[in-house]
Amino acid sequence: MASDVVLVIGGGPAGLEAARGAADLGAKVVLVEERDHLGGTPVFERYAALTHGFQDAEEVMNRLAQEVTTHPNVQVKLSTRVVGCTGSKGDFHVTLTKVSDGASETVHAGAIIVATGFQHFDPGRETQVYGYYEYPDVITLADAEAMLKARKFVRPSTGLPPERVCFIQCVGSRDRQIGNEYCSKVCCGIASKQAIEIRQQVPNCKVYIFYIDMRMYGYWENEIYWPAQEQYKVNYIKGIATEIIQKGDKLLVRGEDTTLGRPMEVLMDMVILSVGMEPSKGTREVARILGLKQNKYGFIEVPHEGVDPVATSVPGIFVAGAAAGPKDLDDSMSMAGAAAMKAVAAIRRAIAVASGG
Amino acid sequence: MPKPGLDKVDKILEKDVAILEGMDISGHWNRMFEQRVVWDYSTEILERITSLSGGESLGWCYQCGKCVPVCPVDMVGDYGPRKIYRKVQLGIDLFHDPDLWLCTTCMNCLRVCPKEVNMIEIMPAAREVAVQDGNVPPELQKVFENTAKYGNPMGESPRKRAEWVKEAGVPVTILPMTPRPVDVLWYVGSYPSYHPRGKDAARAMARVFYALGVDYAILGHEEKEDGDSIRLAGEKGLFEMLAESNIRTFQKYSFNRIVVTGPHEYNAFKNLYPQYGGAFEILHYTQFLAPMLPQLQKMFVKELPYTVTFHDPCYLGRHNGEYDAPRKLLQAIPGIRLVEMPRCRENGYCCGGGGGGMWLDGFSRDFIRERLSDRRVKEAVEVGAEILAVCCPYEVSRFEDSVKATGNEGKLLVRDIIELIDEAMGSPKTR
Amino acid sequence: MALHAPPKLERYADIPYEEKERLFQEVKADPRFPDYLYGCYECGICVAACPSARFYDFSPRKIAQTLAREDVELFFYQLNEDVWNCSQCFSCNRCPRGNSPGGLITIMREVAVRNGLRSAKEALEGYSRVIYKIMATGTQVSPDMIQADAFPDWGPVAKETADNLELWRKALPPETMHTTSTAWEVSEQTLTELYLIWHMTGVMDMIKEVDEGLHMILLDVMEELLEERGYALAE
Amino acid sequence: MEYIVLCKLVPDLVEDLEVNSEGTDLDRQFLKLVLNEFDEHALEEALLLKEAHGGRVTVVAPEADGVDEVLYTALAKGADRVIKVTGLGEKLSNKRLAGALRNFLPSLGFDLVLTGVQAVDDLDGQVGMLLAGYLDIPHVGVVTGVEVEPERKVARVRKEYAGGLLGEFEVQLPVVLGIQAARQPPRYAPITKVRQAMKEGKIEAVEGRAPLGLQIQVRRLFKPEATGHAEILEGPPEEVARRIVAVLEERGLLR
Amino acid sequence: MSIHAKQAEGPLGKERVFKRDPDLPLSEDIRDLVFELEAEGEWIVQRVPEPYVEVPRKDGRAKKVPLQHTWHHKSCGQCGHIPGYSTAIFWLHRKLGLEYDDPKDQTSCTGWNYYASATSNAAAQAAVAVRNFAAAYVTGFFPLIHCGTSYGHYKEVREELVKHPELRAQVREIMAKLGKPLVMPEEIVHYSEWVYAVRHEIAARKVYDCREIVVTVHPACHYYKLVQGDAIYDPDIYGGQRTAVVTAVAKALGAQVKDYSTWFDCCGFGFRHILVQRDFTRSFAVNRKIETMLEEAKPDVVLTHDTGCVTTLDKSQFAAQVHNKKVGVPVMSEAQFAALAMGAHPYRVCQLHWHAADYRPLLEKMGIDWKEKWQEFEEDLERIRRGEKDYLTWEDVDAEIPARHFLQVS
Repeated sequence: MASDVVLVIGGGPAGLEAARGAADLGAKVVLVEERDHLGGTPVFERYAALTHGFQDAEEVMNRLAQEVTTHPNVQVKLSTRVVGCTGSKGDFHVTLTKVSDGASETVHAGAIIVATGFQHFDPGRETQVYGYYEYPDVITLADAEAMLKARKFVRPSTGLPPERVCFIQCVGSRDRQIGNEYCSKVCCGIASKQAIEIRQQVPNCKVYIFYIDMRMYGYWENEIYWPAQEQYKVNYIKGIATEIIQKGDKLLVRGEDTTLGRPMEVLMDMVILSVGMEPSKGTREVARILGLKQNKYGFIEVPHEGVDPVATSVPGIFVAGAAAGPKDLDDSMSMAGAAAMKAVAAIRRAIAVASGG
Repeated sequence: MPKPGLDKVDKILEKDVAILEGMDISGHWNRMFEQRVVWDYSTEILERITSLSGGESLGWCYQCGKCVPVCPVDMVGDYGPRKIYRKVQLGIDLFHDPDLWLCTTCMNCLRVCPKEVNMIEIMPAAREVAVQDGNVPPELQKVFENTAKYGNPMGESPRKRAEWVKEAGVPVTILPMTPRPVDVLWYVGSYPSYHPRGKDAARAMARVFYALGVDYAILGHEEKEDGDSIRLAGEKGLFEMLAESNIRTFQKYSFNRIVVTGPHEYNAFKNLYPQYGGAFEILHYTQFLAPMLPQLQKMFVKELPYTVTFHDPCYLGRHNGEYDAPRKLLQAIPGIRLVEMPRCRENGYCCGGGGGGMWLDGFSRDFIRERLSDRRVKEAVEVGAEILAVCCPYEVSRFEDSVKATGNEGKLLVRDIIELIDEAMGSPKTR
Repeated sequence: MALHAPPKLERYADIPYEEKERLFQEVKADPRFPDYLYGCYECGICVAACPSARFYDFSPRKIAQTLAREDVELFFYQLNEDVWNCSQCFSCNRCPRGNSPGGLITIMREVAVRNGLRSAKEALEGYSRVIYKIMATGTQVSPDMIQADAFPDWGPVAKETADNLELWRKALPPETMHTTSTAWEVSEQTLTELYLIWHMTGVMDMIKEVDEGLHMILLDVMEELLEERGYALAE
Repeated sequence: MEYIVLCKLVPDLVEDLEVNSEGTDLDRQFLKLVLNEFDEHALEEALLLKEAHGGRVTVVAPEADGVDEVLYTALAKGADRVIKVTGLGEKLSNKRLAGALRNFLPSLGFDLVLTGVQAVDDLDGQVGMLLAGYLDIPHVGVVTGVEVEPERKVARVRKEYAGGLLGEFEVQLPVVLGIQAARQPPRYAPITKVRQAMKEGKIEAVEGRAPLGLQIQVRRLFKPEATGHAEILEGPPEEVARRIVAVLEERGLLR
Repeated sequence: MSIHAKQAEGPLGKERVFKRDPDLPLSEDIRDLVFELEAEGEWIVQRVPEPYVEVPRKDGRAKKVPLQHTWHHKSCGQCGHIPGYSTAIFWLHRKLGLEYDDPKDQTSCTGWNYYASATSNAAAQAAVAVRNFAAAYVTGFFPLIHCGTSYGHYKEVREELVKHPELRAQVREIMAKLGKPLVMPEEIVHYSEWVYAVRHEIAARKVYDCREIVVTVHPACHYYKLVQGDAIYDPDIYGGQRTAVVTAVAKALGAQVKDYSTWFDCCGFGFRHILVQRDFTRSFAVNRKIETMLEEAKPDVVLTHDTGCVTTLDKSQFAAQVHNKKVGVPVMSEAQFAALAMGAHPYRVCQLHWHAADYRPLLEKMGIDWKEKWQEFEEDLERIRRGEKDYLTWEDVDAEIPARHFLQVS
């Protein structure tokens, strides 16, 4: 029997937007989120301003969550995990359990939207390079977001504002040895955005960005990169770092200045690793439970990407956001809209077929 | 030990005689090298330059490298607009670096720069700081002093500015001597007034104007160097003094428009003098003559059966967008076959004379492999030209030197367009 | 500080392009080549890790780029001048693209040696004694090679060891190490096997290309032992 | 340290020099006056000394056409005080000038007086020597380098002798030095600084008082008669070489 | 100066201890391929003999390190001028009562020559390696490799043999001619991994207090940069972010390990350079390593685990004094240092008189009376000189070992 329910897995930006979209189109939506709050990684990791747009991440996410939780067609299940799934397009039976007490229930859904997102690359996997687990003043983009959001951008080792900070791009991305050959798409923009925020919050701090190539998409170029360089005097230097090691109370960053063709060794107060995206644990787990094909990196495969960017290998199951690979917020939201439309269309068609229409 | 690699190290430490604990480790036995490492990125110099009025855009460079293949100096040396940014980013003091004086402000980098890093403004701004600090290459200092004292970079007597007139063969009105309203004020310029080959062009111009019946006059000893190249070389104060003086002089007389011999004057009068209260209608002589071609053509009496190539002056072409007027004139001259060099019009190669380069040949010799004008002359020879036609007074002397330096004497002649016109009109002074 | 020094390519202007191309193809044909070169995006990680780049105008990145871009002229320059600056520490193996510039240099050096390039001969001048030791004895730096006059920069200890060599070697508890002309004692059977390997893998031909004298001396030593042990050297 | 630099304006050789109708002086109608080149070096040396040891540079020049501009330029270059000596008239002998200076320089107070070794208009080189004589202090001329030790109140000066010899002297301050060349070429005064000096700087005027003594009379000023001329050989190198040989043979210079 | 994992608390109180995500797929394990080839009858895989210790690898897997029945692949660089390097390794085995073989049927891996001169090729290098493996195999003892380069090079050879069937075929043909089997050990094990594996047993037997000894560690490039996956990385050492060998041993002995900013740098050996371009080697060893260590850590001793590194860092110091460089710190292997701490004779066992930089202050700081020890050694030499003894023997040295006892594997 066909169900008119759209199950959305994941309460981050893509999940919320998919739920809102499907609900607005008149479908009944069940939104499942493993954490005890909505808003996904931007809220959980305490992002500061959104990359591109510079609005407050928490405010934007809360507004979106508010619309979803108050929507009459949406039922939100927090602290809930997906543990099993049977059935097929139009007629899925998905088992959920409560994280707290293990109580389980089944949702009957006509279509599923997976929006389980990404996690930041763990710089410890790239050993002997960046010393994230050795030096407190080596932090990641996510750590920096939280500090900038708290408006307390200081050296963790001293609690004092830094005088020289650098970003190192492509940490965990574009690296055959790590196994992540892909570009994580957003880190160049985020680093530049954070560089601006650092210059705003700590005006005396010099900021450097060591990069292979600055991958700025569309308006990120003129909205983020150029102002960072031209207005905020962020120094961009081609060549990323090979290793970071403590020297006195500073960090010695060693790389090559590639346009100069000489090794460089410069002292920094803080180093921010521009860590890329990997599929979240939830993405990998849900893909396994739902039987979705994953690509070699663990992201959910989209067989007809380009012309059908939200379809997975299983009919009736759609994907939105970074669960399908590195995505920026704009892409995630657009995908979520498309997935909502596709999911609602799928259940209507299934119901029509079931009712012999 | 053999010596491989010694030409690849920055600095060698080696004590000729060293005996330690009874061991003789003289010479290569104690040889060591210094590291070739970038230790710091000091932003001080970059901040200093970008805080100058005109210097802001240096900080915009994102190292795309589009400027490198079009920079005329980069082609013959280690200088390049992109590299300037890198040097400064490395904390190298541009104010004391030879690179400060190598840019000819030819504007080809700005033409292609996606971020509009404007060397035409950055360089004069940075040079101005150097000049204020008294840090000027000696030959340029001499030019500044000459110009300040005498109103011309050569340090010639101002009284002799109109001496060339005596051999023009036609009457020339000198306004201070016979003031009267005229249609055209011809601003002759320093090189056509004093340089032997410049004077040739000046006389040719006088004859052509005379033949055309142009109602014109010159300023004689009241004319002073326009100052544009002085400004670009960093002596803005001197430029302002010259501008004020020239404007005062212009305002003393009644005329409809100013015709200039040179592109640098054209640029100064057209684009800068208005800021100092002197807005006039300005025409480069090629622009003045081109519309008169029907009249001119009737006067051509001699065929000039030569293959001619034309060198676009940076300050007429790229800086002011005029590429056609000189070509129209050349093509109208009977017998001339105009061929283009690969680098022409918007991508024309610089003769090396702009932005103060005219007076820095001695200085830049140590930093470039080949003079820009030498390279340009070779390009002209390569396209099979017998005559290299020019219309900037800097160029005749530069290129004639280069013709000699590159061993092309007898193969290539350098002529101002006005000289060719004059010759085609049957001037008594022939080649 | 020069921002980039143009390579001194003109030094090799006399060598025909075809010859450069042939050597380039020989490098590319090595079976290890595809494992050592994927592509280069100029991140500079290899140079930062490179000891030679600290002192020499030498760059593993440029080696990888030159090969990837198939710049035959620059390749030939590097084949003659750069490869011998490499320290072969393989710090450059940290390449995020999976390249091994050090490995590429290994291949290039082998090609330089196999083709008897003058630069290879020059680079290996003074090194033949070591090659002789390894080929002939199976051990590399024997204690008798550290002679005071060749190592004054190592201080008085080099002289002291040389002076007391025989005695000090006897004062080593491991019995394999009492020798002075080899690092340790190697049985004749072991040596025989080693010589056979040299012959069967074409290593002797490579030696011949860079040092004919050494080649002859080695052949003498080897032939004697091999004949004694009943192996005839195939021609 | 107090440095006094004596400056004098001389005819600019850029303009053709014409002799007046009486044949006793230059025709001054078109004459342009410029700072004597050696005096420029004296000023440079003083400025270098001030930069090294601190102190004050005072420039003193007799009034002449264009002297204001010269003094403002000195201010722009870094002089601290400029003084114009007035009332000495146009035809001023060195002796009168030295006499006038002697009368008021001591009131300024000084450690070193630097003056150009000579002026191109008279080639006498007398002012410094006369002044030192009047004041009974040491004088060294044809100096090409000066160092001072303010604590010991001495100066070490260098001069060049013919035959490539260099002499170095130590002399007690105060002293008068005749400078032939400063240690570096005279610096450039950017026009903005000169203009600023014109706006903000102050030229002090001092009435010169000097006894009229015996004067030297100019008998005749004239241009030398040309005694020969150069011939420029033109043509291909071989041809030029042939003609050089022919000329040399002609003159009996070849054997 | 180094702040290690546990101190390194993240901003805003985030925990900063690296834990490998068990769900993440591991990269390919060459050992699986080695066994596959064995299953296909391509070669024989020599198993790590029991008892072995499992130690953590860089790639998150475990590596088997044999405790005894080891075939000691000596280093052709050590024996010539730092013979205490291998002697100390043997001594540690004897002291711990672990059986080993010091073979004569062994050649250099010839890697030094290969990397220095390239007068060799992949086939020759593979054949030499496999010949040595076969020589070990027939003794029943498992290869334990003394040299960092041999270790790295053999792993490189293993990769090439696995990847290139034609190379395997060529080597097989050569081995047939030599009458030897085609053998590949299950693990390629460096001696420093063995020292790491027995570090606690060593520490339990130390007789000198090392707490005041400041140590800097130089890891050998060919140990952890050339074929990287199976070097030892221990979560307790540098937070698992750098190789743990050597450092773990020094720490177990109670010494103060200090960090310095050129830790990851090579020593400057350069293969060819150490012999014919020592200007470069000296520049690198002194400017990049010794001087930096002295400025930042003031070590009493530099410990490393490769013969080339010991040589380079030790011998390069002398001539640099001419240029007023900061030098003057002894360099030795962690095996020599461990042996010293366990009471080994500084001359009979550790053979420190072959070293160039002054080691005596270190001995004094450890409480070892080097004058007395040198006197003893001089007497040994005198006996040999007089012909009373042919050689100094293990018996002479073992006499110092109180009693033979076998190691309890925990």
